[in-house]
This record gives sequence, structure tokens and C-alpha cells, in this order.
Amino acid sequence: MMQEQKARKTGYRIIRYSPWLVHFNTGACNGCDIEVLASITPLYDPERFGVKLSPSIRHGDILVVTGAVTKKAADRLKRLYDQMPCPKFVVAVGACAIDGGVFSKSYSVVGGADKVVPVAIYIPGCPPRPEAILDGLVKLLTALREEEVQNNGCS
Amino acid sequence: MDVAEKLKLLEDFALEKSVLKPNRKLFVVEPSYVRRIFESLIEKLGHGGFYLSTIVGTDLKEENKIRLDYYVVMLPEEETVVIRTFLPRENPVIDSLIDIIPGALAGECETYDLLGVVFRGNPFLKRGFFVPTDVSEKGIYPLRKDSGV
Amino acid sequence: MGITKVVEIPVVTTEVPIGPQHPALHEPIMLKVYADGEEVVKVEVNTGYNHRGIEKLCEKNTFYRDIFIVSRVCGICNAVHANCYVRALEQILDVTPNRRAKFLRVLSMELERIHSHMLINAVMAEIVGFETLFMQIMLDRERVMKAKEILTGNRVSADYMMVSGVRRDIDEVKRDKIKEILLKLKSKIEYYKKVFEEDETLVKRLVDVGRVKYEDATSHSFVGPLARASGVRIDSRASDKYDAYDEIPFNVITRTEGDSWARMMVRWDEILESIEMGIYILNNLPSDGNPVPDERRLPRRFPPGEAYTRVEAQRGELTYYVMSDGKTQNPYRVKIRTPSFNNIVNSAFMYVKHTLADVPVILTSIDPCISCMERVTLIDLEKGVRQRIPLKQLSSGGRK
Amino acid sequence: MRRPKLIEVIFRNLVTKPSTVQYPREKTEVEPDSRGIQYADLSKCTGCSLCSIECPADAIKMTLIPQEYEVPKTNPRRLFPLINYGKCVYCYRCVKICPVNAYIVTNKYDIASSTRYTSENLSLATLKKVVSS
Repeated sequence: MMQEQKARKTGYRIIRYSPWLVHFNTGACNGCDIEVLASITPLYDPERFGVKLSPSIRHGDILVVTGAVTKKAADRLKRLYDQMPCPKFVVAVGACAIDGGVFSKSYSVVGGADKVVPVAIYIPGCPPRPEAILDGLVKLLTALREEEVQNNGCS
Repeated sequence: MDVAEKLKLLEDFALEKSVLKPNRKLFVVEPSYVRRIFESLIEKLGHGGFYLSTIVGTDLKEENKIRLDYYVVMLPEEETVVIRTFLPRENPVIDSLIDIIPGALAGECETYDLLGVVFRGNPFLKRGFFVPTDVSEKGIYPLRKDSGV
Repeated sequence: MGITKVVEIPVVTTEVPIGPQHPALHEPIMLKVYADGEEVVKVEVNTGYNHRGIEKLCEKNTFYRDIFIVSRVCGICNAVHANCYVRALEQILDVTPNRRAKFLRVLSMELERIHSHMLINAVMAEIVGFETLFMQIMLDRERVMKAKEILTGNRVSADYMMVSGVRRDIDEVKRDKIKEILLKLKSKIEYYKKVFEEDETLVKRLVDVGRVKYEDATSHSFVGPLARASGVRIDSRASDKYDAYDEIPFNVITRTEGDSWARMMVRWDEILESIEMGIYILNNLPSDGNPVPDERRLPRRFPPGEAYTRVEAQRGELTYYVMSDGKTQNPYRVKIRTPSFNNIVNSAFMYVKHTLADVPVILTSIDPCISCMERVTLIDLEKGVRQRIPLKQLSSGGRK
Repeated sequence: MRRPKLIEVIFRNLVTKPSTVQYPREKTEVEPDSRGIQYADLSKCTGCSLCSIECPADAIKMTLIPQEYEVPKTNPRRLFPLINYGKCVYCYRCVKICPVNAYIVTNKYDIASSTRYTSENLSLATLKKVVSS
């Protein structure tokens, strides 16, 4: 038990220096995608926090979910989440990923990423500004430093 | 060939003419003539003279009909004309255009899957391309007004 | 191109799945590429990751709520979607906005065209491996986003269109701010255009890749920059003259090369045109009354009627068909045909005979927008029952 | 083929100030009328539920105002619109449609959190509490 906790703390400490993002579009309107893309450009530059888009899901620490989770994408989202190494955190970006947004009534939409995977931070907005996305990431990193995050998906 | 002459091609087949807002010429034709109209369009204008923009299917439940609109854009004037036809609701079958106009494929597959209009001669028609299998296995076409989904 | 030729798949082909989660492809589409060595022999497409059932959703909601739902078909082209739908409603209701509102609508749509074209050009630079240029273009794109924010109140989702007008007005201060941004942007765009024209890396990767002939473009119903780069002069701004396009001077850009490079160059030239149009609008903004209608006083009941509107979105001709039966507050039928639907589904013949490395380049040069394409009702193929139509077969459409 | 001098731009970037806005320390400029979170001013709200009907995302739920608050007489049903900011798409339809202009608009956007965030506290803060006797 103690060992597990210690391992978790070590994991948090390592991640918070340089968490790598993986971006997955689960049926978004591209609005959030271009804002996630815009937030890695020079004006916002999250590499100051060590945050960087990772090439593969197996290198990622933070999964950025955009879009109303459609039934087909829900399978993929679960599979991607399982492939990520521990500890792992999910950030739901935009109204659609949080609660389904305007699509919540559609029968092809599961409605909300937290119905499929545990979500650590919600970033509201339609779409959220890049600053809001950075704000969410900074809040997640702060929570990591204080070891307050619950939904790491492994324990 | 100017626009009036091109429209003359369609008028020969039309049962009635009207105008769809905003200012699109609308020709109501027999379902069996649709393919022949497009053949004559290709013959007179060539493949570069027009393109098929959209196929819109609408379920008119009260009249017990399915309405099919072909939106054609004449080049180079970009005059949009509508070729409208009515099919019976129980057994909607019409000739496919796919072998003469490849661009019709997207519209035909979609209309078949969502409304159940059978395009005779289209080998790519398939239930479950858009509609989930649990719905398509029940034989439900989602855009019909009584589909209940 | 081999559309008239049926490609036999040799036994020794390699199957390379690209997407839906792939570093070179930022869109949820899955291309199954069959390659013989490095050469692509066949492409299949797997879709359905992005169906949200919008057409059915529109029938279930009221006319006014639908304005905001159709804005979310595609985030990049939300203003044109809303504009097209709102103009269809105006046709049914028989109302027209005043001239100032028409000019402001055009301004918001042209700003959107600028940012969308800059985005796809930046992504193209990234895909060919020119990351410096990607960062540079994205940095300048932020200026356009600022202009959009000043005009509409949000960076991406404009929510700017309303029946018989727009939802907020601009004053002198805002006007000067937007004008200054556009003037600064112009020299930058000219510079980037020169980079795309003359840089060796880009020219080597783009020229002669994915060539489309005039006849192929029309018979496959290609629209937008994809068609205009092949010499097909389709531009519903020039032919339909909706909103204020009859008063604002602009040129329709066409090129004859028809390859990926030509498509990117068409986009750069269109950005320059859009900037000119934006400056013209801001200089000649009419002041004939308030462009913002009182949303509480708009008509609640819609007479029976139907309308079919076209709009020139960034990716090509976008059409809406709206039908009202006059009995309920909901539309009877909304049909959306997006440009990407035509452009992507029919594009497979373009990949054949190119190398694997060219696949993302060709796909990007089409400017794919999967969220636009897959708006159709319902989804979703059960796991394991993968239904797919080979794109090659689709595009040849039965023509042997 | 003459090459444009992108290298010049790169060197210029090396010596000039970085364009990055140091976000958490230094806020970026946001337009004062940009669409941020909005909430109802309950001293004006009549509880008519029009915003809840018109909301395209169904983010507004009409909720009962707790007993400890003083409610103006114009709101006999003691209802107030509770906005779920997670679901809200910030289209401001509610702001524009409100018959009594009861909505207060802000340009606040940094509301990311690990739980759902609603307008409950913001709206109720516009009301006075009943002085307990």
C-alpha cells in the first residue's frame, strides 16, 4: 500500500515537469480542435510548462478530449485510454465533451466524456479560448503538485 | 448555348413548372423520365456543362409520397434548377444515375439509407452505411416521419 | 489518373491504416491505404467517428434554436452555415435585412475565410515538414482571430447571424481596429504567398501531386478551391449574389494547373481578395439604420414554404434546403449538403499512383472537414461489422 | 528559383522579444464585450422560463430559490435560471431573448475546474438574505 502510494507520488512528480498531450477528436465540430491547435502556437506556447503534443498515445500523459462523444468514438476513446501509461489524466475541452452541448439530445451521442472515462479537469466554453485551455492545464499541473487529483485512472 | 435554351431541354419533360425560393426554376417530372433528362443533359452539355449538386429526399407522410429533388447547377452561368419527382411511399424505386454521373453516389447512398428510396442499378446501396445496425436491422429509416428514433 | 482503369490488388500489397488517431492527420477519419512498395494502389475510407445526427436534431428543435445548432456543424465555417440557414428562413418569412447588416454579414464570413485558409495552409506547411512556416502562419492567424473577436464577440463560434440582421453592431473604434489588423495582415500574406511560390521544399512536395482535370472535377461534383484550381469557375458569391456580394467588388480566382500546389495558391489569392473586400466593407459601411433586430419581436410562426440557399463556404458550395409545413414551430425538413461531402467521398482516384508520403499532402490540399461531412443522421457501425465502400470503387462510380 | 529569405525572419525572431504572452503571470488582452459567462440578476428576473425554453443546449434549468433569500414580488413562483456552464455554448440567446433584460454579461472565461460549475452562487449573490429574526 505504502509502496503504491510512493510510486504514485513519484509518477506525479515526474509528470508535472513535462506532461505530454494527446489530442483525440471524438466527434467535435473542429472548433475546439483548432483552439487546441492554436494553443500550441507561439502566442500561447505551453512548452513553457513542458506541455507538448506527443506523437503517440503510448507516450501521452494527458488525453485532451474534444467533441460530443459519439457511440462509435466512445469505443475508440476507451481503447485509447486503456493504452495510456499510468498515471493518466483526461481533460474535457468544450461544452460537447463535458455534457454533450447542443448535441446532448441526439441519439447518436453518448453525451460527455465522463460517461466513458474518468475526467480530471473540465474546460467549459464553446469553444474555450486558448487561454482557457492553458488555464485548465495550469490548474491540472497545480493540482498534480499538491497531489490532489483523484481521477488518475490507475489506483 | 444560353440559359434559356438549356432550360428548354428540361421544359420538354416537365409536367408542371414553378419557382422555388429564391428564384430557382423547378420542374416536376415523372420518375421514369429522371434518368432520360440527365442523359440528354450530358448529351447536349457534356460532363463539363453541369454538375449534380444535391439529392434531397423528403417524406411527405400525409400525402403518402416521397419527394425527390435533384438540384443541378448549370455551368458556367451557375443557374440552379430543381428537378422534382414524386415516388409512392410504400415502394419507392427510381433509376440510378451513378453510371452516368459518378457524383450522384453520395446523395443516392444517403437517401437510400435514411429514407429507403431504392436506386435501381446502384451496386453500392447498403443498409448500415450511416445508420447503426440495431436500427437498420429493424428496417427503420430514420428520416421517415414515423421512424420513432 | 486511373479512373477508367480497374486496379487489381496484387497479393503483395501492404495495408497501411492512417487514422483516426494519427500524428499526420488531425481529423477523425480512417484511410485504409493499400500500397505496393511505396506506391498507393487503392484507398478505402472508414468513417462514422463523427456522426452527430444533426438533420434529425434540427427537425426536433424550433427554427430559432436550429440557428445555433447548425452553427455547430462545423466550427471552422460556423458563420457561413448559420448564414445559409438564416437566409433560407428569411426566404420563407419574406423579410430582408438592411444594407448595413448585409455588409456586416459579409465581413464576418470573409474574416472566417481568411482564418480558415490560413489554417489549412499552415497545416500543409506542417505536413510537408516545414514547422517554422507553420508557427509563423499560426502566429499571424491570431490577428485574424482577434479581428473576429472584435466583430462577433468570440474567437471561433461567431453566433453572429439572426433572422433579418446580425446580433451585434460595430462602432468607429472597432472599425478602425479591424481595419488596422487587415492592413497589417496584407503584407504578411503576400510574403507567405511568395514563400509557397518559391520555396524549394514546398514546390517539390506539392507540384504535380494529385492532379485533377476539368472534366473529372465537374463529373465528380467537386466544388470550391478544389474545382477552381482545375479551372472550373464555380463561386456562388459571384453567381447568387447573396447578401452584399452584389455591391462589393471581388474577383473569382481560378487556376488551370489542378495540382495540390495550385489549390494552395488559389487559397492564398482568395485571402488577398478577402482582405481587399474587408477593407472595402469597412470603408464603405452604410449606415441605414440599426442592423441588430430585437430578437423578442421576431415572428414566432412560420408560414408553409420551402427555400434552397447556396453559400460559398471556405471549402466550396454549401447548400441548405429548409421546408416548413406551417403547423409547428419546428422545420419539417432540413437538408445540409456540405462541400467536404462531395470533395472527400469522391476524391479517392486522386491518391492512386502516388507514394504513401503524398497521401496526407493530397488529403490536406482538399481541406478535409470531417465534421462537415459526417453530419448525416445517425452513426455507427457496430464494432466488428465494418462496412466500408472502397473509395476507389466509389469514385469510379460503376464506370468500368 | 530564387528563395524568399525565411532565414531573415528567423534571425529577427531570435533577437526580438518573444511574441509569447506569459499566460498565468500576464493575462492576454480580452475584448471587454467578448462573450464570457453570463448569469441572471435575480432582482430583475421574473422567473418566466423563456430562456430555459429557448436555450439551444438545454443548459438552463429553472430552479427554486432557497427560502433564506428575499425574492422580489415580480417573481411569484420563486424560480431562477440555473445555468450549467459545462453545457452552455455561450451563444447569448438567453441574454437577447430575456423580456426584462435580467442577464448580467461578463468576459470571464477562466472557469476550468475539476467539478461542474454553475451560475448558482453568482445569481444568488444578487439577492439579499432574509434577516433572521
